[in-house]
Amino acid sequence: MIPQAIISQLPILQVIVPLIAAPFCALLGGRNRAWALAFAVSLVTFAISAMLFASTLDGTVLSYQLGGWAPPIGIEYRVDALNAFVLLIVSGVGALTMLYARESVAYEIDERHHGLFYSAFVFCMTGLLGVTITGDAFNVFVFLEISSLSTYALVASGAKRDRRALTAAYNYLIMGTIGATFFVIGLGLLYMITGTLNMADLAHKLVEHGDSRTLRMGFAFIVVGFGLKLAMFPLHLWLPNAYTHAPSAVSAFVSATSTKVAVYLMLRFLFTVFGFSIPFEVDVLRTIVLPLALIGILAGSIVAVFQEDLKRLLAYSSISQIGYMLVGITLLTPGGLMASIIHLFNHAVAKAALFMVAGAYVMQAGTSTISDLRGVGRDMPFTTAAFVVGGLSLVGVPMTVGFISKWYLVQAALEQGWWPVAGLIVLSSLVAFAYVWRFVEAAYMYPTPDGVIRREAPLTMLIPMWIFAGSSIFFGLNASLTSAAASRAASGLIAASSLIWQ
Amino acid sequence: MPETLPEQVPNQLADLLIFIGGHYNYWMVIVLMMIGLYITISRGNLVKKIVGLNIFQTSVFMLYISMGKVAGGTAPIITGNPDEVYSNPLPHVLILTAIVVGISTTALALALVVRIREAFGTIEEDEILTIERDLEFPAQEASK
Amino acid sequence: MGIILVDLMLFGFLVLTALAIMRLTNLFAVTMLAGLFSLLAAGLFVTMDAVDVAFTEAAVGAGISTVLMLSALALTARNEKPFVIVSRRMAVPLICCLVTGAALIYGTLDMPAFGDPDAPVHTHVGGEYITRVIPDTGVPNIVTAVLASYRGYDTLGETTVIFVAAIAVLLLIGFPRSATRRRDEDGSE
Amino acid sequence: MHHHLILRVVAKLLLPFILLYALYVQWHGDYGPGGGFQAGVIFAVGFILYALVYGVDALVRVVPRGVLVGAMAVGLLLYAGTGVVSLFLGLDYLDYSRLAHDPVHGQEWGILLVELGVGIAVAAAMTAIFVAFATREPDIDDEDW
Amino acid sequence: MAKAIALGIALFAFWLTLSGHYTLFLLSMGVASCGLCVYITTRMGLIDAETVPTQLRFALLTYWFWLIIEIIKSNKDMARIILSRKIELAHQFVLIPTSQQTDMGRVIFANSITLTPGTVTIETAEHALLVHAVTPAFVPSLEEMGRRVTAVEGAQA
Amino acid sequence: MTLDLVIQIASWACFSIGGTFLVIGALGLIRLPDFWARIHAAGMIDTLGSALVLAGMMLQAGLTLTTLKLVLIGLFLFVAGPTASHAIANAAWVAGLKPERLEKDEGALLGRKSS
Amino acid sequence: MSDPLAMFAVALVAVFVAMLLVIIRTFMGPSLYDRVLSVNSFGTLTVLLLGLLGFLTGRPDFLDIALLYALINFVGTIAVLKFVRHRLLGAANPSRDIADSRDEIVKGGQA
Amino acid sequence: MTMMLLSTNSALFLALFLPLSAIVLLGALREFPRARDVAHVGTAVVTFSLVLLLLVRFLKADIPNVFLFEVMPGLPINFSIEPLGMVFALLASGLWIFISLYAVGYMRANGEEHQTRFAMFFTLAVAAALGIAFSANLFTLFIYYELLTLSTYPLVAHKGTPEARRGARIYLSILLSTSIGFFLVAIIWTWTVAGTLDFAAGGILQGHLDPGYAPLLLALFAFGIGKAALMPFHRWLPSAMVAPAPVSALLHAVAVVKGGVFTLLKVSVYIFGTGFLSATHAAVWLCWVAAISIIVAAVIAISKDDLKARLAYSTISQLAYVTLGVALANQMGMIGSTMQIVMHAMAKITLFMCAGAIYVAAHKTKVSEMSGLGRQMPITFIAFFVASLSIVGLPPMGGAWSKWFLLLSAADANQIAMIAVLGIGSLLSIAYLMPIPVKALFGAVPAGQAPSDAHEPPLSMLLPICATALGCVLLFFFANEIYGFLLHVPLLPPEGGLQ
Ligand code: NA
Ligand code: NA
Repeated sequence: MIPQAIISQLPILQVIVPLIAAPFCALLGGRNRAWALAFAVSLVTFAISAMLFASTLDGTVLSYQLGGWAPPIGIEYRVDALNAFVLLIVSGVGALTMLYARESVAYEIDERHHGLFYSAFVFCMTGLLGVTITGDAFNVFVFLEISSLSTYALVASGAKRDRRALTAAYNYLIMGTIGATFFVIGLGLLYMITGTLNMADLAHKLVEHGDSRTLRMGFAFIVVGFGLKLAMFPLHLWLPNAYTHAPSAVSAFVSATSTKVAVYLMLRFLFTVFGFSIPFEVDVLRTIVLPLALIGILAGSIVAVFQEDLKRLLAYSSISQIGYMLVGITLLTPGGLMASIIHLFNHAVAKAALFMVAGAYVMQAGTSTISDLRGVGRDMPFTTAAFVVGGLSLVGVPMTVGFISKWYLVQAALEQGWWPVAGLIVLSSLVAFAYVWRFVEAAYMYPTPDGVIRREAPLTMLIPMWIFAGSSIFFGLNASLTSAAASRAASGLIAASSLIWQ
Repeated sequence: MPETLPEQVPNQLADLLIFIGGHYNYWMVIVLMMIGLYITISRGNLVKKIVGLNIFQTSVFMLYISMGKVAGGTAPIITGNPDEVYSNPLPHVLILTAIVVGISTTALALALVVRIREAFGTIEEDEILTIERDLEFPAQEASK
Repeated sequence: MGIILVDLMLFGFLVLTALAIMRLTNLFAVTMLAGLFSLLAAGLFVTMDAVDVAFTEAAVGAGISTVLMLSALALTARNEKPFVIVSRRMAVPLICCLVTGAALIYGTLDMPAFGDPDAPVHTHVGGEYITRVIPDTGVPNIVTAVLASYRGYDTLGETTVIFVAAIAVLLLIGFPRSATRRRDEDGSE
Repeated sequence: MHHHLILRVVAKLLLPFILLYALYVQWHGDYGPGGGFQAGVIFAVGFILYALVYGVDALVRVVPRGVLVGAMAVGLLLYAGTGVVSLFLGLDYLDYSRLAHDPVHGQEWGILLVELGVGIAVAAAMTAIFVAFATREPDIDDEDW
Repeated sequence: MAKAIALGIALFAFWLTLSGHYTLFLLSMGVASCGLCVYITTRMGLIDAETVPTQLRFALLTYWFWLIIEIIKSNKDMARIILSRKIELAHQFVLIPTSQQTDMGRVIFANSITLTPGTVTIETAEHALLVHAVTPAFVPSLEEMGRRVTAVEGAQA
Repeated sequence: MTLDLVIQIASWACFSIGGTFLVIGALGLIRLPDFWARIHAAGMIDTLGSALVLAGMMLQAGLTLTTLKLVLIGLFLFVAGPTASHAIANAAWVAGLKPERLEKDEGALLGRKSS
Repeated sequence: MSDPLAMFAVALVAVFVAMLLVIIRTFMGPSLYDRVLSVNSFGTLTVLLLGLLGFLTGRPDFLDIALLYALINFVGTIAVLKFVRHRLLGAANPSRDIADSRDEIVKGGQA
Repeated sequence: MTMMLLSTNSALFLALFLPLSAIVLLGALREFPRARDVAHVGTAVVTFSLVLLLLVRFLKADIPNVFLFEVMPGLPINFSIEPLGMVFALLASGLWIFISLYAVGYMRANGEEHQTRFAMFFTLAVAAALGIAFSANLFTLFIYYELLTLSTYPLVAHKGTPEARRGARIYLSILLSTSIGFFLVAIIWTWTVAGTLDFAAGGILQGHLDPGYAPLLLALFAFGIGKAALMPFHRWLPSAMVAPAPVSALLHAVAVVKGGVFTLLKVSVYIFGTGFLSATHAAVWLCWVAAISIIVAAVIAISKDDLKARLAYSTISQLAYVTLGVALANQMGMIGSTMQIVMHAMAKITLFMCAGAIYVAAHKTKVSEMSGLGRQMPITFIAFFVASLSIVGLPPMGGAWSKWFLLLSAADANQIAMIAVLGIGSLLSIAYLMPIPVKALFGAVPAGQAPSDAHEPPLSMLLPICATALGCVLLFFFANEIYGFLLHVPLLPPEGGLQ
């Protein structure tokens, strides 16, 4: 059906198709044309990642040599079960948020900006895809910056609604750039002792190299760098404002993808590149990252409880949820990894839905302040129902994806005998209940204030929102596909590392 | 310090000097980096922060370029001389890319600062924070 | 040895410049010094054989950075608010930087010596470019060959970055100010 | 018209040389330091000099915004498109081997093409960024500023 | 048109100086590049007597020679001031009348003033230059300089 | 052989005299009391100092393309250098930067113009 | 005496000493114009430094960088002028002219 | 004939999903209140018939097994039938008929808003209870357990007043936090050590769980199953009293608390195994916690003047009997507990329906105001009296049997103290329940209170009240059947050994 020639080129098409389309978005200008192109391209991109996902599910690893140069001389694309999964998340979320964006962006962004806005949006997706798919460590930096720069611009374009978007974008820029620079420093140290930038080759050379202080610091800097990008507590300070003040479509897309990609990178470097060949790596993870992740889980949820703004509430919740993923990583067991990876997906799905809901409120009710949204459950029943689904998923109630994540995570913690960790995870989901329910109650249990008229969100917003909400239920009821993918990805990572499991 | 580490700390003065000679470069770079980082995170002026970030990044570039240097080598442009020793071109390539990223980031950051100045009337972090706090708690603003 | 002295000299200037930038509150002067920093960096790159990098730093530092910075200052402010010494504001960043710096210095202890021809950097991929660049591409400037061919994909990314930056700047300030200003104010009410 | 007389005359004198120097850097990237990016920056510096001396409006008349954005896109697409040509020639992305009769020349051509793309994109992008800054009008009184 | 061609030729000479690689490809690129530069300069409206001072010929060379001597002299004087134990300054802001007919002439004059240390052109007006001199001793030679520049300018006829 | 020696001596001279002027100019930047004096010291660096050093390099390079490029550098420096100095002086003037001591009164200056 | 490296080294030392002094002035200021002035001089010195380094390392063909500086270093300085005089870098019509300047001469003289 | 038409698996499937699909129907009928109410009661009747059909098949040893899908590898959604589940299903679906009928009357008489929403979530809650009853593994049970929690929230918060919101918030947060905080952890722990969550005869933990950890795991279960309202996690039950009376009945009698203690029972029998529990003495501490709950809740009940609050504490006390039976960990205990579930359900539903009737008819909620009210509404108060007797455990009411079996169990377990607790508990229950009907029927109207013109509630309310009161009496006579049925509960692994 599809020529073999195209199939073998899928890895590059995954990135190059949106990359080539994005400039055209800028040239097309006017709302509908730029949007249509962006949407069409995101669909194609999603189709490509679906094909890649299908072809790596059996454990195949695709390698693509850019410029025809064999690695490590040239840059390599390497697709395995893990990053095919992440690619699928990014492009899927991208396609659906693009659909959602049509109305939302029309409301939140001036029409004359649309061309540039959608161009930046597509570039953001391109960058994330490029980061995910590449097998070359420096190429990671380049594409990370593509996505970061476009994200800063996208966040800042929320200034039409609230000028704080500007400062949010600025802080994000400073922190993000420091993070990227830390990564570059770490990578430099690694390069210095190995002479290579290809991840697979790096891994190989690092094992040969053995322990050294340079390697240790390379490790530390890369962890901190990604920590900044993925908003690890206490490096998260940029996140709440950025997610709160960004345009809704951007909040939905970025919250569901960019920290996830950073987590992916963390996984990729920890396991594939460093592979825990020296004890220092395990020590750092267990003595520094783990406590921070736990604090982040709890602090994020607790702070979320006290937020007045729905989007900010969701942003703090993200900090907490990122903590879950980190905890799963620090367990250093197949179960823990699998929990992290599956939560990557589950959280993306739920958060995308939730931010889409918040965006629908912004558009239809003109606010995302919880107290102003009283009674919205009756005025916007479908939108608010999607919130309930997504919110329950954050809590980890059965029949939602959040439950699946929590199940695997607690199980992995118990397998290791980490009782307090399991307890903390559980405790934080109770706090999550508190912040989710605050809004649910406001939405359903209070009357609509007098004189407030709110209409249900348009279909182009409801459909993507409910695809995510529906997915949170579907994959909460039937996690076999996601857990198979996560399990495959986790075992791939474990196999690549030097960890020995009894 | 684990015993498995190679013994690097020299115990004789000559070794020490050689060691310093081989590493002073990195240390200077680190000092520069930290000054840049310090400016970035300690200053409240948004433009100053960007300048600090530039210093930080430029110093990282120096770190990379230091790696590429070969003693007695020359710039990696092939000459007629077959015995020529060349410094490593790869770090140069990487840093060229990084410079571009750096100037792009700077341009974007400056554009943001311009907008912030227009929206808040200041580019000092603490003043902006005050304004934002007032936005968040309008009641207090009213009472002021 | 001579080149080491040149190096040290340049580093000394760089450190002084950086410190002066930290201390000065006149943003205009800071901009001038940032230009100076870039000049010095370019000189340093030349001493370390990175002529392409020096060239780029020169073009960017002398040509673009200063002008952009000045145009931004014209639209914002020319003075920094005098730096108030508040322990909260001093201590945390200082500790952060000291820790980071200490970590890096710790990391240097096992680094190959500066200029060591047997360092892994030179014996692995880097060295290979030097030997195969002419037979592969016929381009004598190895940096160009690596940049545009062996790692041409990075450069595509780099071009994309600058494109994105331009898009972003246009999105932010590429339209008449009065309109954006009005929107900001409306939004914040 | 005696304002900045010296600047105007000197700029007139130097501008063509700056622009040509940029192009020199563009085409000699294979042999000496420099290449597309540096060329693009220098070219943009030429434009900036023009704007500094003759006013940014004059620059916008020479290169309207639309042209700038278009040139940015053309540059980027020239680069990306070269890679796509490789795909159509049955090679991996950005593999230039079949752009000429033999692989080595193919590489040379490929490098020239993509460098040209970089040069165009960078020159246009840098100029566009400058124009964006320079055309914005401050609302700040000189006393406040 | 003639000016444009002249500029193109000058540019191509510049190209040849820079290039050092005289292959067919690079030479044709050189021609194309010069063409592009001329096009852009034309578009910018810069092609006139100032961009392409074809009128200034050998007279300029002799002027240059004279100027170099002046530069050396004033450098020496300036060095003396700097190295003297007690620095003696007597700032002068002087308006120097100009007799040049063209902008080019005025600019040559103004820049020559600046090139000789001790004096610097601050501002240009229609028939005068505002000059700063570090001591009055530097001022008198400027009159001769102005005459010579006017002479060079006159040589075009 | 003799020519070579002459060139060696000439370039030594160029480098050392040029270098000296560079240092004196820079010293002037430090020693002179105000901006209006320092701008002339800077002029020394831009003019004779750099010209001589460039000349020294030209002598060393001989009749090559390198020399031509050095000539170009010199040319550009001689066109751009004073322009830059003028620009700075102009800016300082417009900003109202005043010398430490102004010896002659303004009337005399204006009178000189009319004479 | 005939070792070319020695003379380059001498020139280099001179350039460095000059650089050091210039940089000190840059830090000391006190006025902006002092700083601009010294940075501009530093640019000139850098052009020389780059040329000398090229000779010293045996690759004088890298004069391109020096040439670049010579060509564009003054762009920054002109930007400064525009900045000081009109604040807006893109302004086409100067807001002040020499008539004002002449008034200022008088004022300056009385100060 | 029906056997031909409907396989047992299909019947089970229908029993589980018919109520769920009825929700859609109820929603569709929002504009037609009469049709909606008929559909509601009809669904209850049909569901009960299906459960009866299942009972018939079960008695013929035709045991169905419905597998839906795997949520995670090794964790399927799976349904089957065993005696305990059967009892609970019969109880829930049977009482649903009465309560739905009663609810129709109550809601109309009270003119409540959002009746459709009410009916929908009510149905959902019963569907969830049936899911709990028929779950074949702990995982499935947990999902339905949480569904039950969520579906009852809108019912509790039905009135939407600030105190309704507050009560409902407490209700939901305690139930969710205990279930996620303890119950889920216990489940995952079980899964981690045993590798399965299937309910199996004799339990699945023996040989997998270090006996030293058994009390801890049991504690996680006992407190995690917050619906069992074991002290100190009982606060939700009094908080939920803000709900309309039919909801209270649902909570106390039909679905929620019964679902809780039933889950606890099922965990002790099929996860731990009574043998494992008694051998390891893992549950001894639980006896004491239950005992404290019995006494303390009863004492609090005495002090409450609000009728529904008093009934709520009564429930806490009475349910602790079930927990006590579980903790005693022997066959008599299991039987006594199950019977207590049934008997208490029948009695408590009566009491709550009476309370609702009193509220509808006389708008009275305080015990102190009800003196003499029995003369206006004698049938209601007689029913109240009958049910109270059953709670206390006096013949000829069903409650007598459950107390009896629990006494036997305590004796079997040599827990003399528990015998005393049971006795004291009954005495206290006399103290908090009996005065109400007695004063209402024979007492004088309080001074200064105008004699109300209250009368018996509408027929749709009165009939269910009479029916369930009668049920309390009937259960006394049919207890033997239940006992015989419960003897089928497998307490030992099939082959008497463990794998
Ligand atoms: Na002069
Ligand atoms: Na001068």
